[in-house]
Amino acid sequence: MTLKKFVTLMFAAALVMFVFACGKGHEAASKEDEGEDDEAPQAASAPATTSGAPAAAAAAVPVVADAATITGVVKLVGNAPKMPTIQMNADPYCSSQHPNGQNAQDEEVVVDAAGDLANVLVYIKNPPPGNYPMPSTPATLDQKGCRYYPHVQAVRVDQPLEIRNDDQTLHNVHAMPVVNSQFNEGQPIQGMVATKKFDKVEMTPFKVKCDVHGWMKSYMAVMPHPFYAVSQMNGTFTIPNLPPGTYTLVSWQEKYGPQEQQITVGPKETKQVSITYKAS
Amino acid sequence: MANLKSVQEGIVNSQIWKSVFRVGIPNTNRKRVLAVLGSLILHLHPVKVRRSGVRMSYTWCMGGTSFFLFLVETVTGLLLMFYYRPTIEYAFTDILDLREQAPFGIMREMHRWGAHAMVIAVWLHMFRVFMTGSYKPPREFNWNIGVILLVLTLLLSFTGYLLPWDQLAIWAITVGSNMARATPGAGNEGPMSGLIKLGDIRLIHAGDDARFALIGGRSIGPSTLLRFYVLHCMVIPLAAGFLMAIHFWRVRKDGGISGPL
Amino acid sequence: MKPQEPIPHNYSMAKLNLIFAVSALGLLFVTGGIVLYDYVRGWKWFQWEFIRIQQERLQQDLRAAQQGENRTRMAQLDKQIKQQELTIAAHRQQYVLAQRDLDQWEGQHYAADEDYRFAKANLDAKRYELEMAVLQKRRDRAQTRKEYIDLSNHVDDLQLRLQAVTRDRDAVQARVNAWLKKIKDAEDTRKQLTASIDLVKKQLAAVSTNGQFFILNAPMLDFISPTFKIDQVVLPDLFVNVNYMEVPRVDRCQTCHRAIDQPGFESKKEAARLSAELQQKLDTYQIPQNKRAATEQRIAQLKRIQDAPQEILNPWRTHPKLDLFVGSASAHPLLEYGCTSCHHGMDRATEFGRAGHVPPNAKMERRWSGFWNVAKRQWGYEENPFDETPMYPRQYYEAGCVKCHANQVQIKGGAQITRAEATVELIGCYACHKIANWRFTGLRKPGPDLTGIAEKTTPEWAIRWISEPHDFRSTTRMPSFFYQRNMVGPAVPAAERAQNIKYQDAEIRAIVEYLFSKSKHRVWPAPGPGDAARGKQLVNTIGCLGCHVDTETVKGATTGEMRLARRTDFPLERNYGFNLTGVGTKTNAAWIYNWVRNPKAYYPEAPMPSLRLSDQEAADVTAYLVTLQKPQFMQKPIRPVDPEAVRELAKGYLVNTRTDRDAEAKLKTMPMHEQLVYLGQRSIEKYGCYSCHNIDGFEGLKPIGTDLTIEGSKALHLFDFGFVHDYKAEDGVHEHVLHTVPSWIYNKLRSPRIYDDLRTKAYNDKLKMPNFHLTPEEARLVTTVVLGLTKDQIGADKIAATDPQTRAAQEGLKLVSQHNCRACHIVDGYGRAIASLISDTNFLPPDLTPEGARAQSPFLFNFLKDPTVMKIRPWVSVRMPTFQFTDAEANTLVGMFAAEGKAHEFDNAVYSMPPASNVAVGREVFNMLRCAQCHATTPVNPEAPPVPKTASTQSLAPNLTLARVRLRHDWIPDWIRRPNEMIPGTRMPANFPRDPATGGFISPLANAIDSPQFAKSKAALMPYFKSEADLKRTMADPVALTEYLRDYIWSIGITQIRAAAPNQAPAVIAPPSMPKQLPAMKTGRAEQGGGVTAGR
Amino acid sequence: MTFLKDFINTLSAASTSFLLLTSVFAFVVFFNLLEGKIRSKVGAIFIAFGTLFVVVGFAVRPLLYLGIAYFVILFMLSNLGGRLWDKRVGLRLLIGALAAFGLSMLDPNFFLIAAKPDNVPIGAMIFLLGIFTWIALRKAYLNDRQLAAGGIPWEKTESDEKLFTWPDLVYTEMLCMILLTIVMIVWSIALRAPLEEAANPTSSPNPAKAPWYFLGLQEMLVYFDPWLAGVVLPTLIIVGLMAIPYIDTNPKGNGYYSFRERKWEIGVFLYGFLVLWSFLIITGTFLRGPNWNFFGPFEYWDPNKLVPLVNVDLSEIIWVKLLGMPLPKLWILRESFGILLVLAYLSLPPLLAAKPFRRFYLKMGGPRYYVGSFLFLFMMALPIKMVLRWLFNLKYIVHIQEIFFNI
Repeated sequence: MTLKKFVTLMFAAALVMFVFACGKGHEAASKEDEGEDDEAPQAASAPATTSGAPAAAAAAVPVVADAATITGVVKLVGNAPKMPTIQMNADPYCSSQHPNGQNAQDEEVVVDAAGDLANVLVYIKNPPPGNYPMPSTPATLDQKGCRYYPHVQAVRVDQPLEIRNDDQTLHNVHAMPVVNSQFNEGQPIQGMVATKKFDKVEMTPFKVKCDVHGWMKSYMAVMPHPFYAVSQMNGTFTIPNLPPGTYTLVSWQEKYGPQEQQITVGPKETKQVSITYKAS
Repeated sequence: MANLKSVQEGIVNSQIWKSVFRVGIPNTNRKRVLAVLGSLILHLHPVKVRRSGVRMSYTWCMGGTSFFLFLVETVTGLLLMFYYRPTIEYAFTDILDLREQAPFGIMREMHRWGAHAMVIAVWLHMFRVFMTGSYKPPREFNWNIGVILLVLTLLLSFTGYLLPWDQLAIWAITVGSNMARATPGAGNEGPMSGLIKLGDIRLIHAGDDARFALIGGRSIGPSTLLRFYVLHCMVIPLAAGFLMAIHFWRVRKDGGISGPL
Repeated sequence: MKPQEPIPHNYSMAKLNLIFAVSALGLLFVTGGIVLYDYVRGWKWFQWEFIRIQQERLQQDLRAAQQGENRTRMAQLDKQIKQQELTIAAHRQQYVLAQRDLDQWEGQHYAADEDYRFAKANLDAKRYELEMAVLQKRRDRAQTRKEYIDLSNHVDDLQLRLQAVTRDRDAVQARVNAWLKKIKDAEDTRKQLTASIDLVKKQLAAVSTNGQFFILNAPMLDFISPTFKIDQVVLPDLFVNVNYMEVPRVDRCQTCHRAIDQPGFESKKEAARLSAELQQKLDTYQIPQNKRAATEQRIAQLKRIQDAPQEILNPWRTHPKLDLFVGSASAHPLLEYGCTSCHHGMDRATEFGRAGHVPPNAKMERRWSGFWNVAKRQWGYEENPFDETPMYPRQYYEAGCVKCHANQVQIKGGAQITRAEATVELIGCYACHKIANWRFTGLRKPGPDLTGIAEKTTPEWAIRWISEPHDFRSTTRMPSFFYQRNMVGPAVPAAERAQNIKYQDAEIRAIVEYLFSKSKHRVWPAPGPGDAARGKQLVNTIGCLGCHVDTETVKGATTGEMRLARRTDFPLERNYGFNLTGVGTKTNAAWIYNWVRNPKAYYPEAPMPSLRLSDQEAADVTAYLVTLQKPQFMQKPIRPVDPEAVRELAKGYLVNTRTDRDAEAKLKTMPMHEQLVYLGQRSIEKYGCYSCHNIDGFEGLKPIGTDLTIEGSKALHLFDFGFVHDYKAEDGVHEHVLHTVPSWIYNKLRSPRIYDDLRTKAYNDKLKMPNFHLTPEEARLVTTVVLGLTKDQIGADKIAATDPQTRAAQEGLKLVSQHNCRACHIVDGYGRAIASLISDTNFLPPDLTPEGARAQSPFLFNFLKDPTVMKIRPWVSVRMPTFQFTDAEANTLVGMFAAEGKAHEFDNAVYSMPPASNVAVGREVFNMLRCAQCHATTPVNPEAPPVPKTASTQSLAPNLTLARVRLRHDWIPDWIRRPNEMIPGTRMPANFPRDPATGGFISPLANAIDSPQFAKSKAALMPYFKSEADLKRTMADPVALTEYLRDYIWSIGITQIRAAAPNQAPAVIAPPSMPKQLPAMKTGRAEQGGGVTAGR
Repeated sequence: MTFLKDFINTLSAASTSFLLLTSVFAFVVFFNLLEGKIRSKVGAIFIAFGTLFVVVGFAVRPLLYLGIAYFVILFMLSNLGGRLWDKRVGLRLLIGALAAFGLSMLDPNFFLIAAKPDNVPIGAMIFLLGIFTWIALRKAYLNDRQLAAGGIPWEKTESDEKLFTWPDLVYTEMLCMILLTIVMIVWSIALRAPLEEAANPTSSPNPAKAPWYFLGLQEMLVYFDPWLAGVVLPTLIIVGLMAIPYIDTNPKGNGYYSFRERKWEIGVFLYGFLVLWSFLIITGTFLRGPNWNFFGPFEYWDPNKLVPLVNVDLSEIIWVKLLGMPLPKLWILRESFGILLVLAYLSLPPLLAAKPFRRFYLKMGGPRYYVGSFLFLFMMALPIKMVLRWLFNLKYIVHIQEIFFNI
């Protein structure tokens, strides 16, 4: 009976393997097993990669010696869309903060006369592995005059984020991340501060809104590394001490969405990149 | 070497040894005779046998085989009785356990194959006996006992067939026992039995006919199982054993293992 | 042995000796063979292998425990241990001294004790002597007395001495004990320090394979106490059926599946999933404080598994759903439920092949059943034709739930089976196939009522529709009866095919003829002028699209281009109503108009509720729907019916009851129309249309399909597999037919006529089950349900959902699924199909998961019966329809909500008036937290509150004056504390955020109360508190605050709403006189390509 | 190859019947043949049967081929002559048979049936019967030659020379036991005892077969009612076996193999034992599939296979077919022909005793003659009924449903 023979063989085999205490037996098992459980191979391979990462992490500590820098400016070509002035009279306090609607423009597209595009998040998608120092200061999100400051920003994983209400009205901070867990907290009291953390990487920015004031929006990304920047009013940005190498540079704008480009930086090089969005 | 020999001598001549193996190594004809006469088992045989009686090509050794298989069945059967309960909720699962985890579960295999082999052996024995015309006088009577033994062998196997209580068993027995239903005058579907009436009450019906008597019910059921179990383990073996004794006895009396007279 | 007297031998002794030698050896070997046969069992190898794996794992744990980030901890641990050792040593010296001292004292004590006891003995003897002396008046009695007294004094002395000695002895003893204790304590602390590692080491020792291990498991010795042994669970109330005998199950699966119930042997994939889940639970405070530590350890373990060098493979894996099954803490502990009670299979088997393992698909089967190739055979898999209950293949695992959970609509943790049963209900299998269990009885007919078909549509449409419903609507549930593969398929010979087509044409025409001839012809009022644009707007906003799909093409997932939609492209609930595309082609304005106004007017069981459209709205909607045309469908040519075919078929039925000649005669008397009607009636019988539709003349007939109540236990040989092995299904997917029950059912569903392929059958004997065009996914689900419908016996206490609470809930949930509430609402955690169509969460219908705890039963009851009693969120455009629930139904639903919300069905807190002080405090807090910024507090008419302008989201919060009649007294504070834990993503902000450390709530007012901006409030509050401290304490106490808030809200609430209006009876429209002649075939339809050309 | 299989499949049914009919004479005749000469009488009968088949064969095509094949075999054997009993030839035949069996095992369908654990012993039995029959006939042949040469059978030559039981007999017996034990154990290790699903009286397997040694009887059930096939005939078999020593008065051939001296006894016995008993068992085991249909050895046992049930009673044949009138209501009248036929059959012995078989009658004496011949008639009833069934689809000769009396 083939079965009996087979089992006998396996048994004997196991015995031998056992006595010599080498891992062979397991391969034997896996050989038999792959038929039985066809998802085993994937299961085996998938986490292997993830588990690989931390191992490497210890090895590669960022080299600041010959670090490079990326600087650049974000431009908007074509005529910029006219941003409407937000009607804040739903909440008298808010409207009182912006007499005859000064700096109450919608911030979806912030561009100056020269076409420099602000509030654009620029970051490296595939940074070199390594555990990078955490910024000493916490990130902040300020609610002032029923607006969020800053309008776009990125924080590091587990970097504390201080959410502050400087208004004499009720705000609620309703963060709507996809990967991280949502939260929605009321801040009825002027000057009260809530501290939050995001424990997972979420590179594409998510919305933070206030349900009380429909117009209040802010965008946030959670980065595993320090190689990101948000373009200033004059459209410029800088990503310092970046180890030399080839990276994918991603830029994200609230209205026009993400753009990617490959860049290569040599040691101590200061790379000029220009990012341009087309006004549709 | 020498002292080794002496040791052997010592053992062989010791009282214990002698008391057990009364005649030493039967290397003289006298001792050979004594060896056979002195032993209960061996003295089934005559002291001397006809040469043809020893010849395989003549006897085919089928009688002996049948007897030996009977012994095998007895031993394995006893072992099986330790594990087997003849009730319909346990019968099947007990057999399962014999297969799955009972020590020496192989007994079941030996028992079953032994049964098959025994049936065949008995047939061949009869075949041989016929071909050598050994049923002729003075052996007619022994031939008849042989025939009865053949029937008993079949019955043994038949009753044993039901005990595993699986589909194979129950349906084989159903088919087998359905014939009894048609016994003329005794089975409720047999010819003439319709005519046996008291007034207009049929005396032969499914509740009292031959089949009912055989399987202890209108259909194969718990009572059949128990009935067959008892038949299989007690009644038939004893009967067979008894007849075998006579069979062997007659063989001796009718001039030893069959041969020309 | 050489005989002295040589004698003639028959066989040469030498040869015999040789044979003897050889055979003896042979016997020896085969005897060994028996032992081996007994000893070598498949399962032993698995156990052996598992021991190895365990060791591997434990080594790994040991390493983890010893090194890594707690290396430093280990270091100081060692230091502490060392230090403890020293103290022990020190103490020991002291101890030894004390002990020596003690020994001395012991000796003295012993001596003293003895002296005393002896003396006492003498004294007693002396006393007797004295008494005798006195009694017998002996002369020396005075003397004796004296002696006696002396002696007794002596005894007293001894006693005193003894006591003294004892005292000292005890003192020393105490000292010694003290030292002992010190030592012991030190040792204990040391033990604790190394506890974790010691534990692992102990476990390692337990599974080590040392000499004794080999002795215990040696052949022939392994009956004593082997470590390899068969594990079994006896399940006294879960049975295997041995014909008419229920034998308790004895599961031996663990024998090979060693780790099934012990965590730590998951596959890497599972480990990843589990650790993620647990982490998430931790983050959202779903795990009680006392369990958190354990959970963290578990997560660490799972992480280790993911990093482990080797993957753990079956059969040594842990059960992937340990929290639900076989885990000792789970709902189905191994010792009570075993394995085969859910998975099926041969419970007592101990070998792969006999245990009833089944290949999940054709690929696996090929891998398993290589006959000669041993390596292929997977521990000796052999197809076991005698195993009546083989295991469920992987994709049907959840079928096992049904037998115990048959009287549940929703099975917690059984997402698949729940969905599967919903699918069965949606597709309406129960209509043709009787399924006699609670879940599938008492459901309405899935198809629309056809007694008024003539009012609704035209014969031409009906003919085309019946011929192939999917040409008109790709997502319809109406199956295709005609022109299927066993009629016109490739396997059918050409001549027969032509004949079949003729017959089918005839049958279709006949059915239509019958339906229209029997149909009512009421004339319904026509709609007024309507605005299609507004109609479209209405349809999109008031919620029609929750149940109806209005598109028929979707973007292919893999290939970007548009393709025809399938049911599975939309959520289950959105297939509840028919697909709106082409409704204008199908029917007419009048019908639509009256239907949308009040569906029940057409027939009371109509599934569609009334949306309370005004006549104008109805007109608009009609105007829009009428524009949904499908002209190309009506272009399809209708083949003229061959009167010969009609005659033959009709005669075929006639001769069942009369002789051939009479049949002929009868036919002669029948004009074509009558023949058609007759044939139509017979055909409807044949295809069982009446099982799904109301058809005049078929009331109370038995459903046509086979009873499926115990289909899952049907023996394999009762299924007719025909001659199919693999085939191309209607949707072009290549399917395989394995010789197993699941595969049979699956393929039957995928292509119902498949088992007719290559069969030669008479026209009327061919398979009749229509083609539902089930996708592989749907087919899989339905198969799961059917497999689950078994006749297995279950012990009473194993049957689930029998307690009244759950019953109530399930009854309600059944109604929920019947009325498709999940189209708009989330009930019990899932649903709200409509969400995909509404971008802004503020405009979604409510999530009803907490409804039972939230809303008062009387309110719910009224609202369900008549939603107009209160508009809670007037800005929401989706309308809660009027279902015209009976009181019983409404009560069931209320009960369900109450049970789901774990709330009392009734509470009359609504009448309790809070104390004024509370209200006052509440008001202040209310202001401080600026609740009024969103919530209005001015009373309004609950039936028609002012509709806010939806531009400013600020005002989109319920008016709080409605709370008191609606919300539960004890729910409000809870809600204010943790809104987005109750309803994730709600707009209501958490004003009392959780403290990440403790998980408790924090009050923002705790400190803020001192800030200048609240000076006024503080002043206002003070009078209500004994002291400022008291005030502060309260302000820091979220529970108190929220309850004050509640009391305030309570105080401003209205206390009365209108009771539900009684169900309005279906609007009766004056049924006009029936038109003389049918609109059907009669009026020369023949010209239009259809029509009966001859025989009239 | 496949062609060959199909051929065998198609022929198997016919050849079964063929063997049943002719083999009785085959033994007698082969034996004569193998001495190189045909004994007039038997040979004539034999050839008559061959020709009969050829003739019938024109109706039933397979039989024709068989008839021809039969003559061919006959011719070859007659050339082979006495050499058939040569050990080497026997061995070759055995090897050939084994090889054929082994080859057939490669066929999945054949394997499915033959490798069923319960069927293995029967497979073995086929070969055992073959071998032992050959041995028996060989020894008979040798003895007969000696007798013909005026000598005595060798058993007689040895009969007076005796051996000591110890060691010769005892030793060989022990060896037999050991070897047998080995065989049993190996067999048990190699093959698991079959165990099917738990007994379930409500669902009968298809086919439902009796224990293999009763399959002969079950096969008879096809042709006779249970009361005959299941009760009367088995009883008669036992009775017949027991009666043998009393009927057979032939003093010759007592205790030694011989054929010539006991042609009839051996011929009849072999026919009964090998053909009507063993061969029917083999048929019932290997060739009877679902619904007890007949399947060729290489055919797939398809439960859907249908065989038309067009069997008719004798009464129908005569009344309806031949006389073209309805069946009489009165069963006595209806079955009159059948009953007459049966009576005629049973009254053969006395008639034959008158003239052709007078010799036997005188030799054996009345009672013996009648008992023996009746037993023989009953034995022959089976093959006769079979042939009638094959040739005329005859169901019952006498069919009296009223009292379950059907023949």
